[in-house]
Amino acid sequence: MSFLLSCPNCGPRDVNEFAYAGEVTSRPAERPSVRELATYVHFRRNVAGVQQEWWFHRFGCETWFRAERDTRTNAVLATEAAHAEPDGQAAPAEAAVPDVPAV
Amino acid sequence: MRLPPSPEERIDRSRTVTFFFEGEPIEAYAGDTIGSALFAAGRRVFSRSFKYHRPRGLLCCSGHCPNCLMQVDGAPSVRVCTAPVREGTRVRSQNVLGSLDRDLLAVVDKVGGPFTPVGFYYRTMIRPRRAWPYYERFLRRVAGLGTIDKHARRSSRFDTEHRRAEVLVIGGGPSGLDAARAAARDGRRVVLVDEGLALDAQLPREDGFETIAPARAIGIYEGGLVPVDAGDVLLRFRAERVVVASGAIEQPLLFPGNDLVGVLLPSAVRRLTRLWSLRPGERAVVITADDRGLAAAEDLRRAGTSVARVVDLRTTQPAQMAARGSHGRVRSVSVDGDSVDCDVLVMSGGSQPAYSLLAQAGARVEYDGTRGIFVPRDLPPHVEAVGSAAGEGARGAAAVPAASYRGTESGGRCFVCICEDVTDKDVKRAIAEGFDSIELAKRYTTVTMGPCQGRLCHLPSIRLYARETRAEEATIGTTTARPPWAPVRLGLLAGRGHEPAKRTSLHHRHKELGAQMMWTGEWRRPHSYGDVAAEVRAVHEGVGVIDVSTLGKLLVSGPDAVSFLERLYPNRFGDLKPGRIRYAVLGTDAGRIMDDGTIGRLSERDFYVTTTSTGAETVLAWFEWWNAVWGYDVSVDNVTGALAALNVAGPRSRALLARLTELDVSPDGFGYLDAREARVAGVPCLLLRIGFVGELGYELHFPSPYAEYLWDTLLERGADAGIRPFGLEPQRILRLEKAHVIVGQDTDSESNALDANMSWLVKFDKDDFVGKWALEHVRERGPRERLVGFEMANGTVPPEGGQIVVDGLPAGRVTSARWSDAVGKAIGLAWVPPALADEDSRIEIRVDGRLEPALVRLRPFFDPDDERLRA
Amino acid sequence: MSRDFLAVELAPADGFEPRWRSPLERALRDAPPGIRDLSRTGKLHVHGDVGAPPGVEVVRVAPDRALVLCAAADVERVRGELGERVVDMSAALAGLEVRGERLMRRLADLDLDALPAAGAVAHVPATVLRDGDAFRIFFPQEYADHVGAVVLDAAAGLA
Amino acid sequence: MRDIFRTRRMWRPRGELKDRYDVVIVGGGSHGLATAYYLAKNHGITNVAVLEQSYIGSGAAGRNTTIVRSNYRTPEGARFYQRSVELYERLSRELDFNLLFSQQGHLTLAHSDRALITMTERAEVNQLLGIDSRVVGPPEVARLCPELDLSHDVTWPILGALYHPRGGIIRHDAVVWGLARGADRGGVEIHPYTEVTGIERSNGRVTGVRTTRGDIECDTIVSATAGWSTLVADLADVRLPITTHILQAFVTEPLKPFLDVIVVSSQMHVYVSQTDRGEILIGAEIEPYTTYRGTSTFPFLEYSARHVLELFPQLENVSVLRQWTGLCDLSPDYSPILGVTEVDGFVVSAGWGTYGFKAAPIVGTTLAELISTGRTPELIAPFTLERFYTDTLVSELAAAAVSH
Repeated sequence: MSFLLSCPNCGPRDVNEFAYAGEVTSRPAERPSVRELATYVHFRRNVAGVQQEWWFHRFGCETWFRAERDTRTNAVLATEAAHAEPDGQAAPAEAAVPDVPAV
Repeated sequence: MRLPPSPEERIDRSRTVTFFFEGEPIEAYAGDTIGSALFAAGRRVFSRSFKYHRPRGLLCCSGHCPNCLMQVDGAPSVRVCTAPVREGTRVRSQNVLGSLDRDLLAVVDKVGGPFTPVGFYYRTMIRPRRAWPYYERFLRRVAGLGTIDKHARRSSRFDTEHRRAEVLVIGGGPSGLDAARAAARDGRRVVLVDEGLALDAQLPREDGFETIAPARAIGIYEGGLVPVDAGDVLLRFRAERVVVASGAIEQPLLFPGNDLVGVLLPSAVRRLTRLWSLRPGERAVVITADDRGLAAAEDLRRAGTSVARVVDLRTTQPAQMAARGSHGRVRSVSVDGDSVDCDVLVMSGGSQPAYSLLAQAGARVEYDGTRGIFVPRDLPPHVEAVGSAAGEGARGAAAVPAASYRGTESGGRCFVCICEDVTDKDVKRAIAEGFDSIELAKRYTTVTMGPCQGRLCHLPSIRLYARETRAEEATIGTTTARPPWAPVRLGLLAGRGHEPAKRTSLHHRHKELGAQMMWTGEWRRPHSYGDVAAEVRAVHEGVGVIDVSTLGKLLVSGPDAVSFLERLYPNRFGDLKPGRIRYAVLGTDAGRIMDDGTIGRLSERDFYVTTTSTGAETVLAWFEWWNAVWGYDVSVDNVTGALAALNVAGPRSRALLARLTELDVSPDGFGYLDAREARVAGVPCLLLRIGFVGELGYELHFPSPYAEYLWDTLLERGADAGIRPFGLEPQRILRLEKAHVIVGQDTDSESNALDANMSWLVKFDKDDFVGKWALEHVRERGPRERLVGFEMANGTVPPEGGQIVVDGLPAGRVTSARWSDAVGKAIGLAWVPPALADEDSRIEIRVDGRLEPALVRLRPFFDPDDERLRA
Repeated sequence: MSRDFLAVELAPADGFEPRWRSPLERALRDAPPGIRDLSRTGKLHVHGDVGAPPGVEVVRVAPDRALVLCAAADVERVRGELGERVVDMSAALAGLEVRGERLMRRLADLDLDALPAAGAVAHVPATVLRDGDAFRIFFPQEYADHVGAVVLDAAAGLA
Repeated sequence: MRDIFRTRRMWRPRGELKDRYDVVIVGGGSHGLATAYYLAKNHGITNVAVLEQSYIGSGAAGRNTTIVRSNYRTPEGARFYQRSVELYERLSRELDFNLLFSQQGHLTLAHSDRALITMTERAEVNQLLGIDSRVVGPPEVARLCPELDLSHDVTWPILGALYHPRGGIIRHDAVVWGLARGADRGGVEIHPYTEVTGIERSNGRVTGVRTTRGDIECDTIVSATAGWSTLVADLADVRLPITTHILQAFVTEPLKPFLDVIVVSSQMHVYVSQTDRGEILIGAEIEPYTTYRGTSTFPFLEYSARHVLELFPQLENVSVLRQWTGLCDLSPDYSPILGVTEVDGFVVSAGWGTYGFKAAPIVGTTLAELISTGRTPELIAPFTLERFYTDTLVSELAAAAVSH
C-alpha cells in the first residue's frame, strides 16, 4: 500500500517503511481466566472505522507510535509517540512484527 | 506511397531507417512509427482478432486500441502505431497461424463464429469428464496473443527514480500546459508529463516547469504516489497536487461491420495524412456524431481521398447502417438502403473523457445524459481534472441510440468490444440469460477486460446495456477502472531487482575456503567447507571454529535492566552475577516461544543479550514495544553488526586461546557460563563460555572490522592443533548429539516452553512476565504434545518433517534428524503425544512410505552429563 | 565489565597488530569518482538529551535518541563527554558518500530537502546527511555488499 | 449441445423478499451460494434466501486467484480440503456447467532447507491421508516447469518443491454462476443488492434479519461474508478472532499459453499461473495491516514484478494489464472458523484468509448438513469458533508463508 503515515519523529513516509502491529489492546490487570486470556490474545475489534493502532518505524527512527486510522479510507487522522502506561493498560499484540517489504 | 512533402509532416525524408517485418526489410523514414511505415509499405491488415481471428487494421493510431499489436524485438503486444522505427528492429505478427493476410485460424470466424456464442465454453465439454483435458489443451493452444522466448534472460536495463513535485500535471495538451504555467507562476515546483502520443503537437519546452515526454502516468495511488513510465526509467513521483489533463478518447460507433479493415477513427486519419503524409485510401465515407468526423473528411480531401458521403448523425438519423466488406476489408457502406462503395470508413462516436486515472484515484464517475458521456465527479483532495479529461468540450453520441443500426444483409457482426471480439448479440444474450448487472455482464462477456482496458468499449457497452434493459445509463453504474492506466512492462516495474542480503564480515573468507553457502533468513552462511564428517570430528577431537556473527546481539542497559528483562523473559536475572551467562527463551502472552539466546550480565545494569540469527530486528522491536508501554529506564541498542562472533570449540580450544590472550582461561579462572572481557590476538573481545555444539568452547565477540584478521590469526595459530572451520551442517549434527533445540526448527509458532521441556527456566513465582498466565494454564491442563529425542532402531535417518504415525494417522513430527558418527546412531528430535513421551517409548516414523521403529530418549545422546562441555 | 569490546580504534598490544578492514572495501573497489567509503567515521548512539561537544555532528533520530558522528580518532574523547548512555556504533554502521541528487533519487524515496533523516536506502534502514551535492549514507554494515552493489549499479545507469 | 444456442435464463429475476425464510444466507459468494445449493439439493430445504449487498460473486469469490488444492499442513485441514477438491472434480457435471477446472499441478518452491522441511512435513501428512503430494528435487522441477529459472546466480535459488498434481485452477466466476443457477433451480431465492443491517435475536437465538429492503423472520442465519465477517457477526453480538486485510493480484496481457503448472514461492510472496485466456495471473501475500479499503497499491506491483522476474526472467517485456484487490479475513491460526456460535441459529463461515475459494463445495455440503441435522459434521468439528477459547488451534501457520 502506499498511503502515508506521519511518524512523530520523521514526518510523513510511505506505509511500507513501517511495521504494523495491530490494534491497541488491553492487557488484563490480573490473572485472566482461560477465556479472558484467549479474548486478549486472539480477539480484535476489527472495526470499519477509526481505530487506535500500533506502528513501528522500521526503516526510520525505529520507534513505536500510535496512530488513529480510518480503516475504511486509510486516512490517518493522528499519530502520537507511544507513552508509558506502567500499569500495562495498553499491551503489545500477540503477533510478532510482520515481515513487510520495504519500498 | 507518400503524399508530397508538407511543412506539418513528422518524417525526415532525408534519413531512412530499415527494419524487418516477418523477416523482410522495410524502408521507413526517420519520424515514422512502425505502424506508419508498414502502412506506407502497403500493409493494411495489422493483426488478427483475439477470438475469431478476423483481420484488423489501423483504427486509432493513438496507442489505445488492440488492432496493431505485434511482436517487436521479442516483446509481445507492442502497439506499433506509436512505436518509433529503429534501425534493425525485428517485427512479427502475433496470434496468427500462417500469415496476417492468410490466417488459417480465421476458420473460427467462418465456422466457429456462429457456434461460439458468449459463454459457450461453460456449456460444452462437460461430459465425458475425460474429454475435458483434451479440449482444454486445444483451448490453451489457441488462446492468448503474443509469444515469448521461453529461454530468454533479462536483457534490458530499467531504473527506478524517486521524484517529488509540488504540482504534477499529467498531459501536455492545451489545458495541461495552461495548468502547468499557472502553477509555475504561483511559484510552485511543477512537473508536466506527457505521453508523447499527441504526435501532432510538438510539446513546447518551457521555462518555469520541467517537462518529461514521452512519459505516461501509470496510476494515481494513495499518498500522492504517481509512478510514471518514462521508457526505461520508472519515475516514482510524490506529488502534493496532481492535475489530470489526460484528454478524451475518440469513441467508435456500433453498426455491423464496424471492425472491418479500413474503418478508422478521426485521429487515425489526421495522423496518417498530416504526420506521415499517407493517403488512407481512395474513396471514403464519413459517419460522425461530432466535428471530428468533419475535420477528418477535410483531412481526407487534402490527402486526395475522395469523400463520397458524409453522414452527420446530429442532423441525420438513419434507421439502417452497415458496412460490408470482402476479405475483411471495407468495400461499401449502406445507409438506409443506399449503398456507397468505399475503402475508408471514418466513424466518430464523439469522445469520452479519459477519466481512468481519476477514477483510480477515488473519483466517482457519473453519466451525463445530455452529452452521452461519463464525467468524473467528487475528486479526491489534491487531485484535479482540467480540459476534456474533466468533461470540457467532450461530447458523446448522446442522440444516437447505441447499436440501433441493423444491416440489411445478414452476417455482418457489430462489435462492442474489439479486444475480446464481443458483439452486440453477445451482450444481448448475456442480459437475456440473467447477467443483469453491468459487472456481471462484464465478467460474462469479458467486455472491457482486453488490452484497450475499456477505452473503446466501456461507453458503448454501457449504452447498449442501458438500451437493452430499458434502463437509464445513469442508474446502471460503471465497471471499476483498475490501474494501470496503460499496460506497463514487468521489467520496468521490477527495476534493477536487487534484493537486500546480509553478509557477515567473513563472507569472503568463507567463499575463499570453498564453503557452500546457504540462506538463514536474510543471511548467507556456510553450510560446510566440503567435508561435514571431518568438520564434526575436528570439534570432537581437536578444535573447530564457526562464524556465528549472524547471532543477534543487543545491549540492554539502565537502572531498570533487571526488572525489564525479568518481565520480558520467563527466566530470572536478578540473581545472575556480573560475568555470568544464562540461557533464556523469549515468549509471547499466548505462551508461545518466540526466540531464544543467551543473556550475559556485564555489570549491575548492563546485559548482553543474544538472539537467533533471524531474530535480532524482531526481538529489538519487541523489547522497544513493551517498553513503550512500561516505560522502564533502560536503553536497548542493536549491536549485531558491530560485533563479529566466532565460536572456537573442541577439546583443544583452551590451549589455542591461551596462546592468544593473557586472560586466565583455566577451568577455575574461566568456567562454564562465564563471560569475560579480554584482548585476543590484540583485539578486544567479549568471551562467552557457552557450548551449543557440546564441546568445551568459547564464543568471541569483537569489533567486526577485525573479523578477517582474527579469523586468519586463529587459523594460522591453530594450524598445528588441527583447527578447522566448520559450517552450519556440522553444527547441526553436533548440537543434535546434545539434544539442543533450534528455535524455529524444533519449535514452531504454536510451541510453548513447558511442552518443549524448558520448564526449568520458567519462574512461576515471579509476579509477572510476558506469557506467565498462558503458561500457568498450560501447566494446569497438562501437555498436549512433547518435544523428545529419539534414536532409530535400525539406523535409517528419517526425513525432517517426517511423521510419527499412530493407527495409520499423523500423530507427531520429526523436527531434526541426522546420522551421528559419535553416537553411532540415527538420532533426532520429535514432537510426540504425551503418552509416547517417556524414555524408551517406542514410536513409529514414516520413512519412504514405510514405518520405521524408534525409541524415545530424554537425555543428550552424547556426553549426557556435560563432562566435556564443562571441562 | 566495560564494553571495551565495542571499541574499533586500537593501539597494537601484546605483539599483535590487528588489521582494520572496511565492510565496503571490496564493494567499492571499482567505484567511480564521487563515491567514497566513510565507514571509518566515528558513530555513537546516544540516549537521552544530547549536548554537542566540539567537532561532532548530531543527528537527532528521536527526542531521546541521536546518532553522533565524529572523527575516528575522537571517539573515545566524545564518548567520555557524552556521558553514560552512549554506545559506540562505529563498527555497526558502514558509511559512504555519493554525489549528485539524481543518483540519490535512484537510491531512496526521501525528501532530499529535509535531510538529515532516517529512512530506507536501497531497501535497507539508513541515516542520510546532505552537504550540498554530497550525501552521506550510514547503514548496517552487514548490508555493505548489497548497498555497495546497488550504488555502483545506479551510478552506472547514470553514466 | 442444443443448450449452446438456446438462450435460457440462468436464474430468476430478483423478486420481492418474503416475510419469512427458514434459512437466510448473508453473502452471495461461493460459500453462501454453495450452502444454499446443497441445502436444497441434499436436504430439500428450499425456503432459503441468499442476500448479497452487491452482485453475486462480487467479493472474494470474484477476486481470488482461482487456485484449488489440498496439500495442507494439518491433518484436519488436508482432510477437509481433500474432500473439497473431490467435490470440485465432480461439480461441472453435477451443475451441468463447465467450471473449466484445470488440474495441471501445483508447485510450491523451496528456496531454503527450512522450507524443504515444512514441505516434507506437508507431503508426509498428505500421503498418510491419501493425498497426492510429494517433495521433488530441482531436476523434477525442471521437467515439470522448464520455463523456471533454475540457475544458482539468483537471489533465491530453487532447492526443490512440493508437487501436488491434482492442484489446479478453476474459473471462479463460473463456480459462482453454476452454484447460483443450481440453487435457483432448487428453489432458493437469490437477492442481490440487498444489504443486511441488523440481526434480531430473542432468548439467545436468532429470529430474523433487517435489510435495506425490509425485515425478514428466520430460524437460521449463515454469515458467509469474507472480509466483512466481523461486521456481520457484530450485528449478532458474536465476536470473531478475525482481522481484515487486503490481498492483491494482477494479470498481464494475454500470451500464448506456455505455463501449465501453478508456481508458488512463499519466500518471494508470489504465485504465478496462466489462465485459459492466456493472461499470466500473479498474486501475492496479504498486506500486513488491516483495512477495508480495497484499493490497489503500487509497491505491490513493484515487488511482485521483481520476484516474478526472478522466477521467469523471460517475462521482462510482458505488460501488466490490470491489478485488483480483495478483502480477506484472517484468523489467528490461518484455519477457518466454521459452524455454530454462542448465538443459536447464527452459523458462520469465516476466517478463511486466502483459502476460502478452495473450500466452497465442502463448506456448502457441511453447513447444509449442520443446518439440516443440527449436528456439526466431523469434518468441520476442529474448526469451531470455540477452539480459540480452549486453545486448541489448528495451525496452518507453520505453512503460512505458503498460503496459496
